Amino acid sequence: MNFRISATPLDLDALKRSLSDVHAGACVTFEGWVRNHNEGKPVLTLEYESYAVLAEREGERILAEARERFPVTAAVCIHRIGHLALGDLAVWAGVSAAHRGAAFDACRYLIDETKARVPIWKKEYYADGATQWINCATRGEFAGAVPPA
Amino acid sequence: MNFRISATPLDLDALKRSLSDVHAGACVTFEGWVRNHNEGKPVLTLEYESYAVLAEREGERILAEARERFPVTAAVCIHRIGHLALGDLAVWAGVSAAHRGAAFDACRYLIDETKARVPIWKKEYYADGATQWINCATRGEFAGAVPPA
Amino acid sequence: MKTVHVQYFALLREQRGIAREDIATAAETPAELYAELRARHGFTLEAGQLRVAVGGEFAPWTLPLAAGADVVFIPPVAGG
Amino acid sequence: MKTVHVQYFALLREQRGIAREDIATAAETPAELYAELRARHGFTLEAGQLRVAVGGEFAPWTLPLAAGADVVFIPPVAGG
Repeated sequence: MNFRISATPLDLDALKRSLSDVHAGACVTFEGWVRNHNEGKPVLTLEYESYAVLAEREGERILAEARERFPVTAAVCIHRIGHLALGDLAVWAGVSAAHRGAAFDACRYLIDETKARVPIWKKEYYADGATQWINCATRGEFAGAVPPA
Repeated sequence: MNFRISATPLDLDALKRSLSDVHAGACVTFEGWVRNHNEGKPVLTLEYESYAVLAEREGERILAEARERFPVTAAVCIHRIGHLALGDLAVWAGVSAAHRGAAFDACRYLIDETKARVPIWKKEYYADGATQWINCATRGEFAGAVPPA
Repeated sequence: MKTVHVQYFALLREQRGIAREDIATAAETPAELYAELRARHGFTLEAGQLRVAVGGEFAPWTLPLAAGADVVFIPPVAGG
Repeated sequence: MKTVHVQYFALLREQRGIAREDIATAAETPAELYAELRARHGFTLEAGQLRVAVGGEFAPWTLPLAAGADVVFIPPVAGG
């Protein structure tokens, strides 16, 4: 499986090696890091939760779409779940390709679609003691959400 | 110096750490790898050469431009010189930023401008014994080349 | 009446207080089921903010609900 | 006549057979200097394919050449 939900820290060297290919001249990686603020509020720590079985299915579809749209050699995406601290790696997406344009475009596609479509939820813990499930306070965050009939 | 010409293999962990920042939520890296073909010809090995003093000056200008154009936290680019084998890392560019859009755009800018403007030359050694300095057989490869008056 | 298996995640899990439960219901679709559960548990999320999965796959809100179905209501996602 | 210091890289270095030399020349600009060196050494690259650097910085082809200047002709680059 090239899209995975992981409850443990990622082995970046192994992930990078999985993209290696003598046909590939370009490798683009994206890392999402836990940062110390979100929309102006100081963040102390994060919690990610996932509906893993569907997340991995939807993630594999996203990878397949990326491979269809862009001439890539390999594509991998892994998302952490659990409690994460500032600076921790939350998500890693990597693409190798013969040429850099496809590698950049496919990597961007992976992370954009993962954020929009994959059932992963993020709870932020703030310095003032408050918490928030991100995107749950507002409507319409869902690409492709269909209101009930 | 955040743009360097290196005659020795790169320490990717150290480079990545140099991008770390609690304000950064996104990190995009580009790696250029020696691949086994170029325009249909099988490549065995490569040689990179640089006019290092000007390369590093022009590279620092590119980094400054990227920081001006995109809201990034840190940006670094290192290019290898010397003989490289298939799969070797030829160039590494990394950008961290609060948000992923700026990180992708700035990283792409770094590598595009580095390829177009920095005095680095590549000689390919082919399976049939031939060699070629890339881009020297054709005119007009230079962004900004001004013909002599 | 039939029994369906519901799993809750994230905000829905916290508002319900448990991660899964079996529900005896007359609901014929996920839309009817969510309306019923929302009324019972006071979920703050409107159905329009959710997607629904049945049997581990995204499903239309109007899918006929079979007895024994595994149903998951999916709050707005926020990976990355 | 003045003396300038020329460094060669890549294809120019190979065609010249050495990496640097001091040139006694009457050339008043890099453009004139490259024309002179190209005629002498048979460089295949036309000036229009090159850029020129003087004193470690890109320079116009029409810059007046001072005695002792460090001049580098820059073949088409190919990093990455």
